[in-house]
Amino acid sequence: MFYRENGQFKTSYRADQQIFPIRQDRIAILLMLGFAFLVIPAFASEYLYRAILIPFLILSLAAIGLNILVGYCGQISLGTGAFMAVGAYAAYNFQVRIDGMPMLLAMLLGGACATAVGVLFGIPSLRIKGLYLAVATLAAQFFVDWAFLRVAWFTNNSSSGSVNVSNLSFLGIPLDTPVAKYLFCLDVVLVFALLAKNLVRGHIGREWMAIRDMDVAAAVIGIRPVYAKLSAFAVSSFIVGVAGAMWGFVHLGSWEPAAFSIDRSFQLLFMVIIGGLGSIMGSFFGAAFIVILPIMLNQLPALFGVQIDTALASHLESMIFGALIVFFLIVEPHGIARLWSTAKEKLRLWPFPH
Amino acid sequence: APVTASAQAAKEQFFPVLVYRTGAYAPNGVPFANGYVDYLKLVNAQGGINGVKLSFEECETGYATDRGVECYERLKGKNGGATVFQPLSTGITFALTEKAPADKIPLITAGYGRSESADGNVFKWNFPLAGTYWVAADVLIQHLAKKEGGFDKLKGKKITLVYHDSPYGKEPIPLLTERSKMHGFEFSAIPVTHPGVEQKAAWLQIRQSRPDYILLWGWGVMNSAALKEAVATGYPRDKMYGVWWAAAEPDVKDVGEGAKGYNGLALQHGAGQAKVHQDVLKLVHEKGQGTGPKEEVGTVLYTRGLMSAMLAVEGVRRAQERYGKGKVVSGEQARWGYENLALDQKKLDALGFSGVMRPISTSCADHMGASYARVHTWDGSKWNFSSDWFQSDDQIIKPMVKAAADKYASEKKLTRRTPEECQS
Amino acid sequence: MSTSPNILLNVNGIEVIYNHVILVLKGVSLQVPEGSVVALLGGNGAGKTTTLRSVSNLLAGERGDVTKGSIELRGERIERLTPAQLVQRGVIQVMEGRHCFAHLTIEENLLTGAYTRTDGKAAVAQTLEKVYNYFPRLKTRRTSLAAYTSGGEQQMCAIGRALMANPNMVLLDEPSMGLAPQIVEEVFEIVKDLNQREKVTFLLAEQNTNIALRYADYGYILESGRIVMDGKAAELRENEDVKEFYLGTGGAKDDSARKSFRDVKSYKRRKRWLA
Amino acid sequence: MGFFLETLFGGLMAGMLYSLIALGFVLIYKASGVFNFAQGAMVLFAALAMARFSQWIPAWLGFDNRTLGNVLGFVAAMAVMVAVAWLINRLVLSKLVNQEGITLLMATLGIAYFLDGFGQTVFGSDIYKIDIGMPKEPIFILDRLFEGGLLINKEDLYAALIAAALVAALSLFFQKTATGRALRAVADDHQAAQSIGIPLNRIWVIVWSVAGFVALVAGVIWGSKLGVQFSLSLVALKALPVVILGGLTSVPGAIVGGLIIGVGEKLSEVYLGPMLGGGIEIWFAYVLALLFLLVRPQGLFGEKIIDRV
Amino acid sequence: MADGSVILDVRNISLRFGGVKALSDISFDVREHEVRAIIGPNGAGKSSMLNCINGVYQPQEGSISFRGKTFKHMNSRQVAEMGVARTFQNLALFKGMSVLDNIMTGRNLRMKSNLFLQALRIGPAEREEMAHRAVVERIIDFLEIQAHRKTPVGRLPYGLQKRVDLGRALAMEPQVLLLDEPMAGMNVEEKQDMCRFILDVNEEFGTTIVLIEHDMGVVMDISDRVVVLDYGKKIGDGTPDEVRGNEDVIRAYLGTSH
Ligand SMILES: Nc1ncnc2c1ncn2[C@@H]1O[C@H](COP(=O)(O)OP(=O)(O)OP(=O)(O)O)[C@@H](O)[C@H]1O
Ligand SMILES: Nc1ncnc2c1ncn2[C@@H]1O[C@H](COP(=O)(O)OP(=O)(O)OP(=O)(O)O)[C@@H](O)[C@H]1O
Ligand SMILES: [Mg+2]
Ligand SMILES: [Mg+2]
Repeated sequence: MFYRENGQFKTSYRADQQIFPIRQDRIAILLMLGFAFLVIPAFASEYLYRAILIPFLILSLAAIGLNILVGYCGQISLGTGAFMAVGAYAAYNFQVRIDGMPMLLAMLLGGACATAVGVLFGIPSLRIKGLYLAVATLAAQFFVDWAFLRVAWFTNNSSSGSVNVSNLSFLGIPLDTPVAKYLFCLDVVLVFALLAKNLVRGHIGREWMAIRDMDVAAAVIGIRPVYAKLSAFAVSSFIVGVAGAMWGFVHLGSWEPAAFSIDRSFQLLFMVIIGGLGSIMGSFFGAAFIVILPIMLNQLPALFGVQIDTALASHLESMIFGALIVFFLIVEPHGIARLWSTAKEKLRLWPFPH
Repeated sequence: APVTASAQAAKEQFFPVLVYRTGAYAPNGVPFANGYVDYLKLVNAQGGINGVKLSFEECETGYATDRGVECYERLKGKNGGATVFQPLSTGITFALTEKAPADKIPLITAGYGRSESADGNVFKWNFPLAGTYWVAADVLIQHLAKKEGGFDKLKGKKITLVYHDSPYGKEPIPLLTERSKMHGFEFSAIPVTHPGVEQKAAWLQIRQSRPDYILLWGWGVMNSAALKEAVATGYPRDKMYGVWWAAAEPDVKDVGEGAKGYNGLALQHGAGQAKVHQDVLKLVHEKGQGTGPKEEVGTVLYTRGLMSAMLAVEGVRRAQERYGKGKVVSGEQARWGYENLALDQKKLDALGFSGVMRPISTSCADHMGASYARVHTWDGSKWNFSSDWFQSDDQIIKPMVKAAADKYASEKKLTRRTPEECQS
Repeated sequence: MSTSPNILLNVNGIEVIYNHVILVLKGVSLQVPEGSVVALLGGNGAGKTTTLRSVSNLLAGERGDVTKGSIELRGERIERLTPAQLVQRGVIQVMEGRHCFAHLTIEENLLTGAYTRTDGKAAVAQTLEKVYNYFPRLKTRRTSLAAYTSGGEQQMCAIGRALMANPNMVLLDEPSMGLAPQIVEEVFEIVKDLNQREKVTFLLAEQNTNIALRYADYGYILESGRIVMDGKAAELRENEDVKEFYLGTGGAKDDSARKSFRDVKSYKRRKRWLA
Repeated sequence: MGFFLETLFGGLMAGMLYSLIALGFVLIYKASGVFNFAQGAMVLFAALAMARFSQWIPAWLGFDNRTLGNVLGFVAAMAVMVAVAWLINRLVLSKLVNQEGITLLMATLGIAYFLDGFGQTVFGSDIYKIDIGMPKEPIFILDRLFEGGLLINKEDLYAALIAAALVAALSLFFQKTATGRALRAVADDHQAAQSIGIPLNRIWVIVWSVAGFVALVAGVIWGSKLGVQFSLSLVALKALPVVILGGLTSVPGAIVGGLIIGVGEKLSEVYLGPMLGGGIEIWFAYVLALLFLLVRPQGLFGEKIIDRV
Repeated sequence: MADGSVILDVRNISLRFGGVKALSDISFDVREHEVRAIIGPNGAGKSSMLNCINGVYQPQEGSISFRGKTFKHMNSRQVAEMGVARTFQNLALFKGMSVLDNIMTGRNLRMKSNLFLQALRIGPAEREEMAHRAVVERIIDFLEIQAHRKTPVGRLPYGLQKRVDLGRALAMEPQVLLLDEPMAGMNVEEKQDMCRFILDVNEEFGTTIVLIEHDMGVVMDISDRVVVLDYGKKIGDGTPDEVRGNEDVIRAYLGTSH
């Protein structure tokens, strides 16, 4: 009843091309932003920040990056962890090797390095497609893992291969409290989400989707597969690289290549698929689902006062997690974002469905 | 088995327990966790620490850093605040090293973690009690020298390190490089990628270069896989020496006969029964509260769990001496306890650890407290000690620790503690 | 509604919803007598394909659902059967848009059509010969991968593949699409031939109203998910509305007098039987 | 020279073992278009079942005969795998007919999580032993030609023979039988396959059962080599480059790919590794596969990737 | 109308796939502004011919010249830039995109703002987007698919998808429009509409049209000249009436009924 677009007429294309053309959506988004910026800082606990909100935000960002590649451009990648790692280690090197390097700049430069590596590993995509490409991207994953373990220069000659950063600050504000970190992540993620959204609804985004849906036809209407694919790899790895730098700098503080292992790559792929391929919003849904679900499952027994063995609990967690993923895929193969828009469609028709 | 004996009253000392009972490293993680928890139960059965009962809660990390961090965040403020964390993973240790100072919670990494964290003046919250990997590597070289009949006999020998390709596996390399320069043995290192099931290439290389000794820095399945490859390529097991994490029952159990003659370090303790084991059996297992199977009590990793828990508890007991007996201490107060541990033989005897380990005494500057280890050998069915105690050579390790700690301090813009600051 | 014995297929007031929200069929009923050829006509998006899919139970893969009504085959409810079970009962669908198995050769494609048959290799080989006789073009392309054949060849392959199952009822979705005129004639001759000689029943959805009504016994016209008209094919051909909208010969006396495509000046507003 | 041959041989043997796992991938992909990431989990699950049943059954029935225990254990484990196949089809695949490849891939990852958790809950997460009497000690041949002889692992040799036999049988099945043809049809187009009466569900149960059987064999061989524990599920990662190199749809490709990858990675590790600091074999395998793909995007023997307008 | 200069000249094209000769030595030309039909039985090589022009297939022999410039091989991008647009026989729409976006892709060649401007979506990028949107809206009106603007094309019925396909090609504002069976799967009324669209494009914008179609009524009515292919060979070329009278063509394709 209340979710209607009746009476909202668009008088210009500009109005029609807003990100949220329906007024109710805009209000909802404003409310959510208000919640994120004002309400959460008012009550969230340190645990909530550090264990849930910050990882959620950073992984959302990485998922947005991956979604551009997989969801929009249709190039499945299992090497996301590697690009995150490049972002993190590159940012680290900029930070320790150049005095007075602002943290944000280091992160962006880290993203730039990830872009370079991403484009390099994207080159095979011009020839290799689909699952073959997916598996081939694991080359990036394993190579990068190896390189950061083996080449001491990358880790500033740390004997163990583990690196750490400290004294983070952003525009002169020290990022030492969880709230500060959270707000920093929130800002960065929102800015990137907006930029990404603009890209995917611009003509470059349409090129990506065209390549994804039917590359021969795309070529015939004048889209260059080289440019489209490599630009998707570039943009995607840039965002993923920045997310990697944030994961290292803001979330972990100290890390080793294992923080960006193949498990991370799979985790991100889960996020974009469960969240919804080809949907920026979906990346957030997916990240929320994948970050929060295991933690919740893990704590559920304790919450109900049931005492079960740790091993059993985590086996159960893994089982339920797996089952839920399958369940979601069955309910909506196109992800939570689609579920969301179907729900909205229903709501629009409610209470007279047909 | 119950996981949480959670605090009903706040008058309990809370010990978070980071474990990994699942995943690739579960076979090694489980006995350690069982030992750790059993010891806490034992202390409770014996009346707590001066009457203060212990509460504890397990959290599964799966040996993954981000899960470990989440566990840390989840548990650090629970039940009146965590006393001390023991991550049991080098990766998690690195991550928590960054977080613990801000939260004022000490980290015990008995027999693992970063070697330079023995320097308590820089690593104010880390306690690599009872030995680091540099100690381990040093002791192994000493042992080999002794076997060969002196350090000079090492000259020209080939020693190969087969290591888990992670910060854990890489820790001993600086020390071994140092030693090889000193004694002129040929040192080489072969990495094995996680989880270490596929080692054929490594062992082909070994078969070609035929090193005189192999040092094994593996964890989990990598150890047994290495032994099996040694069998398959005919490398003599008695020339193989594992670090103390590569010399427990799960590592050799399913290699069986093939592992006969394989040597490993004992981190102070080996396998076997001591009074503390009897106590656990009597006061915990017989009450039906044992965490794992009875047969496990006395195995290497189980005992290490006991020992680690004991160190955690004794630090609190020591802290109570200063901050009030019978009172729950905070993490910060506990740290004082860990920094001033004085576990002499008498105390150890009283605790039932006689024969298990040597005395440990820490200080502000020395967060390790002891640097002894010995070698034990698998006879096909059990581990037997096969050497006497070695103490690592401070002359080598001290400067290395200092240099590495200084580098860390300068990166993090930390200042060394002065002796005055130590008093507080 | 009782089913008289010679009614093979009885579709009774079905509603179909895609994706839980899009209502496409709004109560479609139709009957196909045994041994007849029934045509289902209607514009783009009228719901012809959807109707056929709900009979052959191929809706699930499209995330569609029959939410109301019933479908009976020889009096047996078939909504719950799997497509494979339907094929065993002799009902087979030729899908719109060809759907050949891209990585199989033309001949392998045809042979998979005989998957459900149990009457032995020789009989299958015989049917294969028959199909090759119907479509000689397929025989010359038998060893090439289906994906590399032309659109029309694929269409022939799809029809031939269905015939390989020796069906007693075929649901044909736009058989004429993409076929050259004489092949279209041939396809309908095949339909007639099978119908008369082997008593195969056909339900065909077709845009080429002209030819469809020439070969069919009975026709249904579908608009926006509803049946708006039905009747004997011959009668439909004479209906003025049908002439105007589906045959393009509105107002004229016979086929030859249809208006040139060049001369149709304004876009027509389609007259709706139901607003 | 002797060392080179030894490395080569070691690589070939390792490669055969990878092939065995790769085979499971190929089988399911070829027959349903699903890239089954759960194959690793299935190997672990099967091996756990085998290890435990071959212990439990003698204990339950009160006899003490290793061979009989192993046989019964194998049969029981196979029964479990069939049940798993049936459940996977029933609860997952039949509900995902006609969905895109990547969705199905994710579903198999979900299955992998489930199986990992479930397997360890039921069978435990310790190290278990499978002892089918594989010889562990090496033999040395040609010691007259080379100093110290050429080392050959009997265990590997047996494993390789078993893998080869399996591959031969499966290749024949796919190319020569009507069911094989139907399976390939399903992989191309679920819906069209349904429309001509191929019963997807039955077919999938069969295929997954066969994949379960292959997983069981792989699990037994790997398990008897390494001991049965969680890491076994990770050997799947070693099989992935094999699968794409050989071609996702080619059974013989799995073998050839396995041999190339096995040899390639061992030679690279042994000869190149020391220069680069070691540990390169895993990425080298992938890079090798990548290079092959640049020349042949569908792998050595894979079906051509078709894009036509 | 049919007397314009030659815009597209196909010379001696031969195309083989392994043993299959899809085209052998085909030559024909297309004059500016005309409607040129290609007909022939199934598998004659009609679509392959278009694919050669588009650079999807590379013929082994022959050349194609466009406005006097001769190419041995065509490159898809170049062809598009020269103003050749195309629709497809087996619908090659971008399934995951809305109708609007599908048609917008047709404008891509003309959209110049770079990645950064697009990400920020300020100034020129925004203006460019709006300007092209306006063009696309006109096409949408023209094809009468306003109601489906935001619908993902995968959900549209076949006939509308064909229309969107045409819309995408029109959005390129091509000089030459290649249509591969645009009317397959349509009923008479819809075909009439489609013919009207095609003729309008041809007349109003002066677009040259190459049309493949099996409906002889349509071909004979709207085309200026017809090429007839039969299994890779050209067997006829001329005005509809000439072709209709050609013996070879009757035998190979038309049959007796026409
Ligand atoms: N998978 C689907 N999801 C959503 N809507 C669908 C789907 N398939 C069809 N529809 C909708 O159902 C309606 C009827 O489609 P259907 O394909 O049955 O029409 P048709 O009569 O066969 O048309 P055509 O002659 O063009 O093939 C259309 O409006 C279409 O948009
Ligand atoms: N990529 C390819 N590989 C192999 N053969 C091909 C390929 N493309 C086309 N062919 C063959 O070339 C011939 C001509 O095909 P084409 O698609 O051009 O026919 P067409 O005239 O468009 O027929 P239709 O009217 O049925 O669409 C066919 O026999 C086809 O099998
Ligand atoms: Mg249809
Ligand atoms: Mg064609």
